[in-house]
Amino acid sequence: MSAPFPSDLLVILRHGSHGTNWLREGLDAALVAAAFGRGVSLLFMGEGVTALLRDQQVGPLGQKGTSATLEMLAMYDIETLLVEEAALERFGLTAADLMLPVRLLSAEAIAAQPGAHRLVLTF
Amino acid sequence: MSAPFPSDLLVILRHGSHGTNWLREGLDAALVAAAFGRGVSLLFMGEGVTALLRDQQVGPLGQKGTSATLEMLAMYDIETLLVEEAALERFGLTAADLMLPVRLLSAEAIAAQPGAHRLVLTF
Amino acid sequence: MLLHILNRSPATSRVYQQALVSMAPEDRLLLIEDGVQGALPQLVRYFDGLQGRLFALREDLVARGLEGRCEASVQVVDVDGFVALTEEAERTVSWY
Amino acid sequence: MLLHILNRSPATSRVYQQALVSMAPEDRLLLIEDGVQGALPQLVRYFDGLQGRLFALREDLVARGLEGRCEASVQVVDVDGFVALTEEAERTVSWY
Amino acid sequence: MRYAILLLGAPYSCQASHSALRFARALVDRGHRLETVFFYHDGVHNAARLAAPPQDEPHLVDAWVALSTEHGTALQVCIAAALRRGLLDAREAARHGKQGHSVEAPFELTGLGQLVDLGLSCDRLVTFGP
Amino acid sequence: MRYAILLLGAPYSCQASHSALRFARALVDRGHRLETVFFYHDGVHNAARLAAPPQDEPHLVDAWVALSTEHGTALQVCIAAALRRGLLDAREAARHGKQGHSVEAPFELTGLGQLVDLGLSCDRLVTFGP
Repeated sequence: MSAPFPSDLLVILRHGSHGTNWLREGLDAALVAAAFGRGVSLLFMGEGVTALLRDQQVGPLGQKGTSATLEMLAMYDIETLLVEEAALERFGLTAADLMLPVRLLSAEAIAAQPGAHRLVLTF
Repeated sequence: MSAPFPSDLLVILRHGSHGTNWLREGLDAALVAAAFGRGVSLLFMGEGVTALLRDQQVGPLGQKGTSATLEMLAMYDIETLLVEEAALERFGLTAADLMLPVRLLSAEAIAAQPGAHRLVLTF
Repeated sequence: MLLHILNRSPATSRVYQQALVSMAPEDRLLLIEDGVQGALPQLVRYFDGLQGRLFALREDLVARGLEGRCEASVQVVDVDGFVALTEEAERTVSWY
Repeated sequence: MLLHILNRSPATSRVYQQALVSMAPEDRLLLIEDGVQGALPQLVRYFDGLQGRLFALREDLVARGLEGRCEASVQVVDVDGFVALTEEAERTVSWY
Repeated sequence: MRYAILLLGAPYSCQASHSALRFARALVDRGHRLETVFFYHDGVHNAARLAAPPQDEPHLVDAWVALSTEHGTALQVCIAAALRRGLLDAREAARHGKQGHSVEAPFELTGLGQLVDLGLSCDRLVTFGP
Repeated sequence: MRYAILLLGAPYSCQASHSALRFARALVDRGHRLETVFFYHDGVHNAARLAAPPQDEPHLVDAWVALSTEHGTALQVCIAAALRRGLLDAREAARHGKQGHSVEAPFELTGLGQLVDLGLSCDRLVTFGP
């Protein structure tokens, strides 16, 4: 990966599953970019941290949710999963509650992310 | 007007003009109800209090805004304009900043409103 | 007695404040959709004063992996119980 | 230097917190649409620490009757100035 | 009891349609009658006859049609909200000089006055917002 | 500079379309080139060819078409987001066995990969959300 950018694309995910379609449409953008060979980092902020909770189920009427998509991230070489640590704490959660290994970021570390990617998409 | 309801319909308006279509579509519901002879009260809460600010203009591309509609309320016999006093304060505004005469409601008075109308619509 | 229905999380939206201000002392509040996040121990404090009148929808908790994480004071109801709550209330008011 | 763009009011949405957390020390913040409410003296405190880096879009202030009500520390720009801000910034990040 | 539902959210954008359908079925199961679902604001997109969701997702437009067929529930769409959002039945399309239409029966375009009547005449009106 | 706009909000529901059009015109006036407007999430509704807004409101679909005609800006609509929301061009309508269509040129249905390419190839990508 060439300096100074750790990866091409930062996708910021700020919504949980089920309540809205933002998480799914944000993940779709990330997967497409990865499929086209771009380096992709995901940053889960605010309510977005709940997207990673274990034991999610299908929604009403069989609405499929996003857990299955999240489990495919590694297959697409999306391995940089960044999580806003303060948001996890706000929900009373820890990294052990999440379905995938993540890197917890302090506020200072988050402020450095948008400048470290060539493109930032917020969902 | 027959007891125990001061009017048939309470329309709660929680958005300002221009940013979204909620205010307009809420006002449309109020006007239609009034045109059909229903008694209508409007309650402006939260950001909705900014809908009543003086000196609003058309938006980008000539988007017409809602001031003209608000000025028609009296013609439709919609004269009960309730305003969340705490919200006005949060924006640093007073009743003198508003384009129409209103009744300021304390939190306690607001809590009594939904129960005092036969139908409550939230926009 | 009215049933107020809230579908947004107090962690992201301030609309819960509007719901609280608009509730009479006997009114009930049901958390649905993303609103069920408010049943988590860290967030339930936003609903102080609603003891015995605060409900959360089971199906939305389950879908989000939150079913086992609710504060005990929140009464969990399924969608059949949601309908029952609307039967018992004179009318409903939705906050979104 | 990046330009962050915020279109929601701090009086209704907590998304301004996400924008603030994500800003590097030299980044700028432009308030547009309902976000311009944040330029009011009562609300500008949410943006403490952005002195000299906080902007608001004139057209959206005018449409809302807020043009004469802004805190003096907020730099008011028209849409041409908005484009200029995007030219000066390496890239933009939108918060909504 | 006689129920009505007011739906303000678009399908495939927020959960409101799912929640409303789930609630609709539950109230019918409890022996109530669902008179009408009224679609307003972005809820009018629930009437989009051309919606083609992925096969592994529920087809929400079809689900409303099935509900209407099974229980005689009226599906009323606010005409003003629909027109500006591109949802026209054949009659409105002709009236506006457009080829083709995007809404068809059992969805019916109607005035907002219907919503107020519904809210005042039914025993319960439950709103699902975005 | 070469600009692209990502539009995520529906017309007649939020200001995003107005803001994006206003910004689009201003950047062209400053001598920049607007390569593409990409419509995603609820922004796909900007391509609704049947939209019939009241005559005293701006016609946003027509405004996009005018922008494209005057400045050669491509109007790209995410196909997956469009299909589930009922926005199909003639080809997709045929492929899904539907009569009629709701999207036409100069709007073009395209893959999400285009958005990523745009974002990485243009000098500036500016997003307008709801």
